[in-house]
Amino acid sequence: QGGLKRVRIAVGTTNLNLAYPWLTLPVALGWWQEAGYAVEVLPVGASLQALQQMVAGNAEFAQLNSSVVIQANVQNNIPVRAVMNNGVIDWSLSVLEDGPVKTVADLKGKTIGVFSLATGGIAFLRSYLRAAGMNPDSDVRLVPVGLGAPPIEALRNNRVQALLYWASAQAGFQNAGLKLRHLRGEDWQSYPDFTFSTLQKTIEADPAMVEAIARGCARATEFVMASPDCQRRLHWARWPSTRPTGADEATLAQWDLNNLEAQLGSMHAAHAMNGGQLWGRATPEAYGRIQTFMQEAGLIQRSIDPATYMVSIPDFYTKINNFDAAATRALAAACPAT
Amino acid sequence: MTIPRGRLELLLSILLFVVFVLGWEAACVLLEVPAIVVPAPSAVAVAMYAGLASGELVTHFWVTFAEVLLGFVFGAGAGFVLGVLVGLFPLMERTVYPYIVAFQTLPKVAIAPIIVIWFGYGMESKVVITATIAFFPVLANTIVGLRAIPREQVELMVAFTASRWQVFRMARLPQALPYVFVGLDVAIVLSVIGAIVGEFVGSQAGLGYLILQRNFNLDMAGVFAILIILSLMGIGLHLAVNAVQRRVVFWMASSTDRVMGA
Amino acid sequence: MTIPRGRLELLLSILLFVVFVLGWEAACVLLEVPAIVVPAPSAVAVAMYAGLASGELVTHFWVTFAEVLLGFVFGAGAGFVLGVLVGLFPLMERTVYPYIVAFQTLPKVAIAPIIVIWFGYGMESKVVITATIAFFPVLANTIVGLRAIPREQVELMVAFTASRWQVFRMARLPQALPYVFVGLDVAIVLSVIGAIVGEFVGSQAGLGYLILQRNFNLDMAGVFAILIILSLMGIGLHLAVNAVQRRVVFWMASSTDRVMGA
Amino acid sequence: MADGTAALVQAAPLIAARGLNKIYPTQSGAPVVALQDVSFTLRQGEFVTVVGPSGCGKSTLLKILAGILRRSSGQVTLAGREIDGPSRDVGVVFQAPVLLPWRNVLQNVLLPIDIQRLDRKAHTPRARALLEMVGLAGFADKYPNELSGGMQQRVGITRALVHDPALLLMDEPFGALDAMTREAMNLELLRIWGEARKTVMLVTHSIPEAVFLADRVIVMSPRPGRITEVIEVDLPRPRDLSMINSAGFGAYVAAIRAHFQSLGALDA
Amino acid sequence: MADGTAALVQAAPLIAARGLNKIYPTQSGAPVVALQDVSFTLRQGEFVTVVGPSGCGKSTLLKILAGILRRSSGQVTLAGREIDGPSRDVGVVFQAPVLLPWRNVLQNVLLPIDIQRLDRKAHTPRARALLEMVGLAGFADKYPNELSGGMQQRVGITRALVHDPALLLMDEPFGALDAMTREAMNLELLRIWGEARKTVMLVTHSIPEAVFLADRVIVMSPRPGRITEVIEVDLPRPRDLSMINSAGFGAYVAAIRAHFQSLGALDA
Ligand SMILES: Nc1ncnc2c1ncn2[C@@H]1O[C@H](COP(=O)(O)OP(=O)(O)OP(=O)(O)O)[C@@H](O)[C@H]1O
Ligand SMILES: Nc1ncnc2c1ncn2[C@@H]1O[C@H](COP(=O)(O)OP(=O)(O)OP(=O)(O)O)[C@@H](O)[C@H]1O
Ligand SMILES: [Mg+2]
Ligand SMILES: [Mg+2]
Repeated sequence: QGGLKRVRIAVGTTNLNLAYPWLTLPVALGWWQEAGYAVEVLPVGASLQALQQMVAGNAEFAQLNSSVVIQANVQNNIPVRAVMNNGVIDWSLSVLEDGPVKTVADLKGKTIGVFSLATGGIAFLRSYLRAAGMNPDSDVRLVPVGLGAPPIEALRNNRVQALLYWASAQAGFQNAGLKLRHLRGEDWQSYPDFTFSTLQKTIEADPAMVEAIARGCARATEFVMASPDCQRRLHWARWPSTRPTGADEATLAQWDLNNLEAQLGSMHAAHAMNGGQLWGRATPEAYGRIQTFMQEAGLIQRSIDPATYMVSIPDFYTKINNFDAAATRALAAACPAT
Repeated sequence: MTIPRGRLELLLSILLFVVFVLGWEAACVLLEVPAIVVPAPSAVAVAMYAGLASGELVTHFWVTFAEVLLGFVFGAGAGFVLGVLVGLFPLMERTVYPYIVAFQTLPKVAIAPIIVIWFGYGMESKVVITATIAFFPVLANTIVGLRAIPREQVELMVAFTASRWQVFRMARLPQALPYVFVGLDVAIVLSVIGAIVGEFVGSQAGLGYLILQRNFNLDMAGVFAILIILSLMGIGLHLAVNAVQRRVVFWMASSTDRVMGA
Repeated sequence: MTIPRGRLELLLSILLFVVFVLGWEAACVLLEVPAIVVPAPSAVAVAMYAGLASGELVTHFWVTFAEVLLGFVFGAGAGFVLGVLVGLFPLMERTVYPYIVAFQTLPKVAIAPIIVIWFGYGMESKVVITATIAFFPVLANTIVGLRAIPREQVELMVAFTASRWQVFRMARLPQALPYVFVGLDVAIVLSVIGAIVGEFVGSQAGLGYLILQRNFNLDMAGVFAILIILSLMGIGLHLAVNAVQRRVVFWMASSTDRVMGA
Repeated sequence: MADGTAALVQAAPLIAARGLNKIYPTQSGAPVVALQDVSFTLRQGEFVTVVGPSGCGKSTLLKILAGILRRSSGQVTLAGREIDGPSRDVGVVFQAPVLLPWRNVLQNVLLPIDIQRLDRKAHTPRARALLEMVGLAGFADKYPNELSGGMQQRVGITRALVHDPALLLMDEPFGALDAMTREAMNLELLRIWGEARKTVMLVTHSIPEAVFLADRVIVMSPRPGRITEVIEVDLPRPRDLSMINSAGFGAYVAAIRAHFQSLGALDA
Repeated sequence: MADGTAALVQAAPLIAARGLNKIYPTQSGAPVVALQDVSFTLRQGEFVTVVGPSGCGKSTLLKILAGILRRSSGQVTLAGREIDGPSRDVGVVFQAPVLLPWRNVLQNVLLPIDIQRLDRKAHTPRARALLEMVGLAGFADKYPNELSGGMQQRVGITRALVHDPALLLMDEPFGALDAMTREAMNLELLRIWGEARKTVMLVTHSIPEAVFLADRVIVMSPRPGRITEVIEVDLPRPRDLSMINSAGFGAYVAAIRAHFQSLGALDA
């Protein structure tokens, strides 16, 4: 890969499956390579680890939850910048479709399963309950049930009456056969979440690189929106070990598509929230909202100017959306064989 | 040497500690290790003080400590008993032991969800996870220790019509104790890890829970304060095991080192 | 008994396996254990076949196997060398050993990011994590083993003007080997876990990585197929360590059990 | 395993061995023939000593009689029953003391009592008396590694006597004792044997000792161990040290010595 | 630690002990006085034997001279230098054989060669010759647990001789050997001593053996061990077994025996 500039993206997940199309498609289709960059996309566990790797200089970009971006700036004085906003808070409460819980009010006295007690959704849940006139400390009980089988079993066995999880996890529950009804606060989707981020010094040192990488992300978003199933096929081909196993091909494809759709829903919501024009656009308003929410929830002690979170390149989102959208959509429709 | 040995050791130990802390602080400053990765010891000290003063660290300490102790007792106990059974019935070694090894190689993190489903979200599941980790070193050491008896001692016991069980209790077992105690030492240290891993999987209290909590808040100094408490817990338990060992295996004490010139 | 002992053991072992698998299948059916928690052995067998046929399990197996072996070699090696140093310089025991215990009680998951930062995302960091886990049992066993020498042997060596190093090499070390090998046995089993934990922290290949994938997709039969492979790996490595042990510590072989009536 | 209470009373011969063979496998491959076609009987109440060059199989023979070593072929009976394990009414002194390091002297002596689930309290006075007899009264609470070689051996002797067994199998019990202590112990042993009518088989490398103690002396050849001579010692009992200077005694010693020498002193 | 090549040549006395005391601590608390005010000298080329009741401190004394046990007080010099560790030119035979179980017989014999980094190849013929001398020619490749007690002890003797040391410290080296082997070994030892002009200090519990071998016999009292008598043995050299029947020999034996008896045979 002589001559290519090395770029590493640390992703806050253990499982780099097809739900990160803006990061994986440019690799699968060689776009970044054409632009002169050898990009590695590395699953490193969770947002904190991704941030650590980036701050330690082991990655130029990190895919983070918005709360981590805010905390890093406010609490830890780390100048993290939101290069792109790839999603909104897509958490929801899920209850059995034919169960007794129909509205938020029915949650009183119930037990809610969460991934862990240190998870982002809880702050939203608390404000949601408070808005519904409940005391989140006494009216519901939270139990940490992790991921995988335990939450499913817990809901099935009525050990919990609701599950508080993010969208792709909820998609997984449904794939496992749960018939679910979703409850979420009306405001939840007005907060940005998934953030493709970098450090201020990276932007200053190599704005062209940041722009090029982000352009790939934006173009990939265009592509996947046009043909989710092509993303699935490309991803499966490029990262065969991430494809699900344990059922017949059609079912597996459907499961993964369900998963991807959950993510695309969140991406769409972010797109709409941020003006509906430019893929990946991040706005000081949106990050200001989440910052305010976090301060009110006691997650941070002070606020900073929301503009601080932004990338300081003029017309950045216009620049990164400067690609042939029609051609990209056509490519997606044709779905290049690999 | 005019300094008595105990003093020298203490001095060296303290010196080492000071060097370590200063080196750490220096590394943080000079190598510009980001605080989000490794916080400076001064920051950790502040976090430690805050945690202790508020009592937060103390309450969670006791939860984890209880899990560690209970898990250790059950795990080490089971390991010892099974080791004894294998020692008494050699047939078990070839038949059952491979299954134990098989079970032992299962990553606890992978089977933790099953344990959580069976034992609930409370302390029980953490104790069980801890026990499964503490178990194996004790088992392996017990088995080999029980085999380490010199042939003459077995002959002696048998000549006086000792039953298999008596040979075990009066000769094999005391002979195995030095081994068993190494197993316990390894097990107690693994128990601390076990309890934390258990709490990572899902918990409502304990130092592992607090680590998750502080991780979520990007409070690395706070996390390191907990890690230091865990280390102290490990050292304390290790010293306790050693103290018991010295009392129980009294006949092995020291004498060896007094050969002149050795 | 007319059946030779080796045969009997094999028979029993197989019987146990059959009973175990049948019991498992029966439990799944009768107790209605949901497949998402514990899949039936038949489903696991299917997943195993699929994984082996596609070659997927095989490629990831080799990645993990390499990590386990390398981590074991480095970790056990370091544990042995440090154990030897502590054995040679008793001063180290009281001064350095507590720090080792402290380090050992740190949950690897908590310090994994630091290891990843220093050693990168590739195999190196997994090898290091494995090594940190494999290290301690060997260390603890080596230290105690080196102390297990009878006083008379030290006197003998010293009387013939053996240096401290010669006493170590010619008497303490052989005497310690049975202990060291228990440590190695525990370490090899922990190495398997270590590599998986390392892969859980963040990786792109290996059986641990595959477990995460399949867990995420709730393919429990697939996960169990991997767990079985891990178990087989553990048993295989354990048997390998034992085979080496029998050759190296030849003078302890068997003889003990031949006391009549014992 | 254990014969339980199988009494060793009556029924002469107490021990009968016929065509006993013992072959040891070794790590270097070549097996060692330790005993070859050994036959003898031991009558109830008899005191038999065994002499033979080092390595001729004396200890091997004793271990087979004690029921802790399997013979390769041949027959041995104890009180008429095939030996297939140790018996309760036997006291064994090993060539090496073999004390348990975590038991103090008294506890080591009481080991057979503990093993045979006899009353520890009731036997402690006897244990102490025996310790006194062997000159270790002040060492009851010392640990084995705090004793001299000879003291350890004396603990081993005491241990074999503590449960008052009818048959004593003793493998060079006085080998590590000085001449005076040894003579005193010889007399004590004869006294105990005479008073309690025990049967004793004792291996020794002192020919005078063998003659002094025995009704019969069994002489073994160098490896492969065979019995080449059984000498009846027809000296009056009770015996005391003055007898050593008697002509009859000297004759026995000389005879055995001569026989011995004819076999070749050193084995190769 | 090791004296290195510190030659033990010339300069009589080779060993000089003055006011030696040894007190052992014990686990039960009460310390044991093993040696009390022991003083003696050992001249270059001398053959001294030590007799004394079991537990009187003979092994303790030898270990102090071997430089492996620290004295509690007093002075000992070897070739004029304070003893503060073992010396290369010394060969030690322990009371128990102490063989390393992972070394076969030949390797055990060669241990001093290995320790002193001498040429193994060059010394192997000597080791084999010595093994032949002690009757173990066929056992070079056997392991210690495959040997009888007496055979193990002979390996220990061979090991002490293999590096041809000028000073031999031997703690009851022939205790586990039968009478014939023992006599043969006595003669061999005298031959080696006479030919190579070694200095020997040998502990024995056989008074005849002590007289037969020695220039001087040191008699020790029961614990606390003191030297109560040093007897010059003025018998002609070279000696052979026939001397044992001489009147002079008998007189020495009787004298030591009498002295011994006056001390009380058994310690308490
Ligand atoms: N465990 C063993 N394995 C192999 N060979 C053995 C074993 N024990 C003894 N032998 C061999 O059997 C022979 C007889 O040994 P045994 O101990 O019976 O002799 P012994 O007459 O008691 O000799 P000693 O007087 O030296 O004690 C010896 O040649 C010895 O090498
Ligand atoms: N390591 C020790 N700890 C405590 N006491 C000891 C130790 N070694 C020896 N003793 C005591 O010192 C005294 C002298 O022991 P030593 O071994 O020197 O006697 P010895 O003359 O060699 O006796 P023996 O002829 O029985 O071998 C004994 O009373 C013994 O109890
Ligand atoms: Mg013998
Ligand atoms: Mg002694």
